[in-house]
Amino acid sequence: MMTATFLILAAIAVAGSATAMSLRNAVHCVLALTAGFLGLAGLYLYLGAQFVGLTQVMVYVGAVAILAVFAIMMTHHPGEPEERFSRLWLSGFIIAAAVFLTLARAITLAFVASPASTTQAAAPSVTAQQIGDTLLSRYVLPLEIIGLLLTAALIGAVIIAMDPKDDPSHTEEEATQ
Amino acid sequence: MNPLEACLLVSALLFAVGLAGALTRRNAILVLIGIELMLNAANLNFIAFWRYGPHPEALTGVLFTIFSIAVAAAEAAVGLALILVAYRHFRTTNLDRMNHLKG
Amino acid sequence: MIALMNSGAFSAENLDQIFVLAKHALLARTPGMLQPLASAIISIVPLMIVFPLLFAITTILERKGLGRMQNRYGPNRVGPFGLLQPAADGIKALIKEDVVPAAADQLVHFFAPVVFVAAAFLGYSVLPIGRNMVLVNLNAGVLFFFAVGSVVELSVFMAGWSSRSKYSLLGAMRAIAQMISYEVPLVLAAVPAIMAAGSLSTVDIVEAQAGYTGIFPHWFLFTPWGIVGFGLFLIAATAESNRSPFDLPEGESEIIAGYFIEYSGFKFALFFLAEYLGMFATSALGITLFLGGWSAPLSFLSFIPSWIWFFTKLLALIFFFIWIRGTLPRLRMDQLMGFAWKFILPMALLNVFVTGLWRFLPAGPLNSIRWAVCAAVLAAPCIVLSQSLKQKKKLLLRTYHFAE
Amino acid sequence: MIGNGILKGLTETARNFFGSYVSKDRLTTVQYPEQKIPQIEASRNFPFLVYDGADWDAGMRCVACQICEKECPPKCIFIEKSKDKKPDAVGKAQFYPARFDIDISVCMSCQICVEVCPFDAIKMDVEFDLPTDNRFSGLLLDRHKLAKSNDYYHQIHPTEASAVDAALAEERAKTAAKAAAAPPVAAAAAKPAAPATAATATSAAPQPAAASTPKPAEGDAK
Repeated sequence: MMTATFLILAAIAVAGSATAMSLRNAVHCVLALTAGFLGLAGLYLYLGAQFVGLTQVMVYVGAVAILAVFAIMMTHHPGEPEERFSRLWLSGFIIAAAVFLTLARAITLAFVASPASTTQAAAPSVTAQQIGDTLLSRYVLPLEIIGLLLTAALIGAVIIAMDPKDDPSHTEEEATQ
Repeated sequence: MNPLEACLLVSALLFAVGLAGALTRRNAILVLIGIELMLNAANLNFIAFWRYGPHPEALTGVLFTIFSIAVAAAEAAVGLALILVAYRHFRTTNLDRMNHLKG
Repeated sequence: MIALMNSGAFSAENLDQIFVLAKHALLARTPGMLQPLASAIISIVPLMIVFPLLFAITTILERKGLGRMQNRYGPNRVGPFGLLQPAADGIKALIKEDVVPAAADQLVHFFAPVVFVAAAFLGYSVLPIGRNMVLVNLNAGVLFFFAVGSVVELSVFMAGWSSRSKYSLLGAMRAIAQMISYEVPLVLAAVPAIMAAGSLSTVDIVEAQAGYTGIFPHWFLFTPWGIVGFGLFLIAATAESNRSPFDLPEGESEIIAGYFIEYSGFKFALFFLAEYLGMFATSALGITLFLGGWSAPLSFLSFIPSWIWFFTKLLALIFFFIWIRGTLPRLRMDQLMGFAWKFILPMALLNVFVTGLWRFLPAGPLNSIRWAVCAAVLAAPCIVLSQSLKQKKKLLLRTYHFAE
Repeated sequence: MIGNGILKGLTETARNFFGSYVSKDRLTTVQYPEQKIPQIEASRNFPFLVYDGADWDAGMRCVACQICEKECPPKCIFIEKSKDKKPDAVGKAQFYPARFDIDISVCMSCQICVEVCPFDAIKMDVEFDLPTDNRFSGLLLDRHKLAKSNDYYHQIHPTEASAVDAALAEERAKTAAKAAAAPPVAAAAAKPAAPATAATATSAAPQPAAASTPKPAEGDAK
């Protein structure tokens, strides 16, 4: 059943993402994106996954949005005119619409068999302890791998983005060339 | 309208919006944002299936989403670093102009 | 309220629960259908009144305290002993013309203080102010607090970027860099308390610190990792709320006023309100995590209502922040970042390790050994790290390479 | 020990904070409108014109030589010479300023006008409480507002005032002696001078002014 809160949250999420993809100014896009992410986090909370909703807010709104904004600040080249869409924008929209229609078709077909389920499964209350226990019991290997991956990504991103000028090892090579 | 079906439709819509953005936008950073959106749409699917799936106590959906958020954050960081280096080389983030492969 | 009056039993128990009973009395009166909405409003409204009032009191406390520390009086013109100064400031902020720069981005410029204040207020929903006086008992309360805290950086950027002025952008970038690099240690400094209490919910954390041995409470502060954790938490909290030694983003002497330079009138006052609310929220979280929330410091003092203890501890922490502001000079940007990544973060990680160690070492009679081991494990690296922080290398001759 | 610098700082501010409630002499602030810091003698704010005797108009020492107007760096002095003459502090017939304005919103109280004034007519005042409700005319002080008596001068700068008075008295004595030593020459010079001025005088008023100037000169000399 489509409760009002679900509709509002879904609307915020989709509207935020849609405006994020359509605005001219890149920074406005990122701000609209954060609205979309907040709507999505609301959806997670509505679906009962409290821990995931809060992590989503913390990781995406707190970190990825700021990262994107910093990237925009560093690559903002005031000179060039800011056209929004690349030349072949129409085909892009057509492909996206096609993908959406096929997905929607598949979803509606899958559910045409089962009637609107009246039995409303009670929201399973997930506590942080349960997540912690399963994380460290069944999923301990992925947890360690994720830790490793995040450290690698952290150091990798810094090395990639480091400016060759301040990197001491770089300057000798250029000097010798 | 089954609530699971509603969630799936919303995530499909989000996925389509992200895909449209990724395909049509000219600025490299906004393409990356489009990909982030597609990732988020997938996360929404996981949570929907966990919530309305057969046995939610297994917490697979929730944990998969947590790992997926972590990977997406790492991917965003490295992606933006790559964009910065590309900007430093090409002096523009306009994807249409990054078409020559000279080193 | 009438139910309360005729009960007449103004025992400690009733006084402690006075607000809870008042709320129930009010709720009993509202019609059934409106009950959830009314209970939410009844809880939210006092919060929205008490903490801005505390903000007003703190502005006067701060200016008089700083004055007294510098051998001068501080404001004493408006009202007796200057106590009406916040009212004067408030009216001034309301009357001042709200100048929006022409080149500013109207929408984002308007929404920045709104988001800032909203995020600041949201943080209070999970903080237990008294015995069963918490607005929302979230299972992952502390995580909610930090999630809302991270939204603040975005609003700082919105403010800095939308005013389209070099100083505000510079201030915003400095503020965000500082807030991000101090949010990691803030979360890590909170982790030991969560580990010891075994739950993310703030109410459980306060419960874990209840109880007294003899007259001394079981606060997390009185453990080796608690002292270091609380110290790191306070340092990170000062940096997170852009105060005193870390107030580089709004360094008045350098870049005028940081990210809220292009704001005037009420929006400027909103930024100040949000900043102080952020400071109260983080110090209230510090109280919940390390100082036993609303529990009395000594067992025989627990007849005093719980919310009075919470606010006395909050005022004590506020005075500590003012005291630090009156004493320490401002840190340079590189010192600030170096301090965060080279000293606070390693110490916070070590502190998490020591909390684990503390948990698995035998308690009971061998407690003093546990204390000694943990204290040693913490003290040695602390000294080594601080030595490495001292600038050993001689500063090179300053070579000016102009815009090459 | 690490952090002992911070601890020392904290104890210092704590001692100030609690000490200020204990001993009041720690607090050095002066509550301005109620209490005032005693005036240091060498302090200065805006210039004023000194006049001797009771009547500010006649006793004004200024002879409108306009040196100060020329010397003033921010050009905030404006003088209009008078047509007729009046005896100055020393008794010699001199012009006097019909109009003497100082724009104290421009004046930077650099005291150059005082240094260049040959007649000690302009001195620096110490009055700094000069709020006015009108930004332009309120801050443009005319001759009347600028004129202040010599004993006020003694009040604010006693040593300097007495030195100036001593110099003036000596000068008066010198001119009196000169006037006494050469009265016959002066009388002869005065007679031909008088008709000459009568002949050249164009405006109607020279007769009384010319007549009035010689008489007080003799009076002073006796």
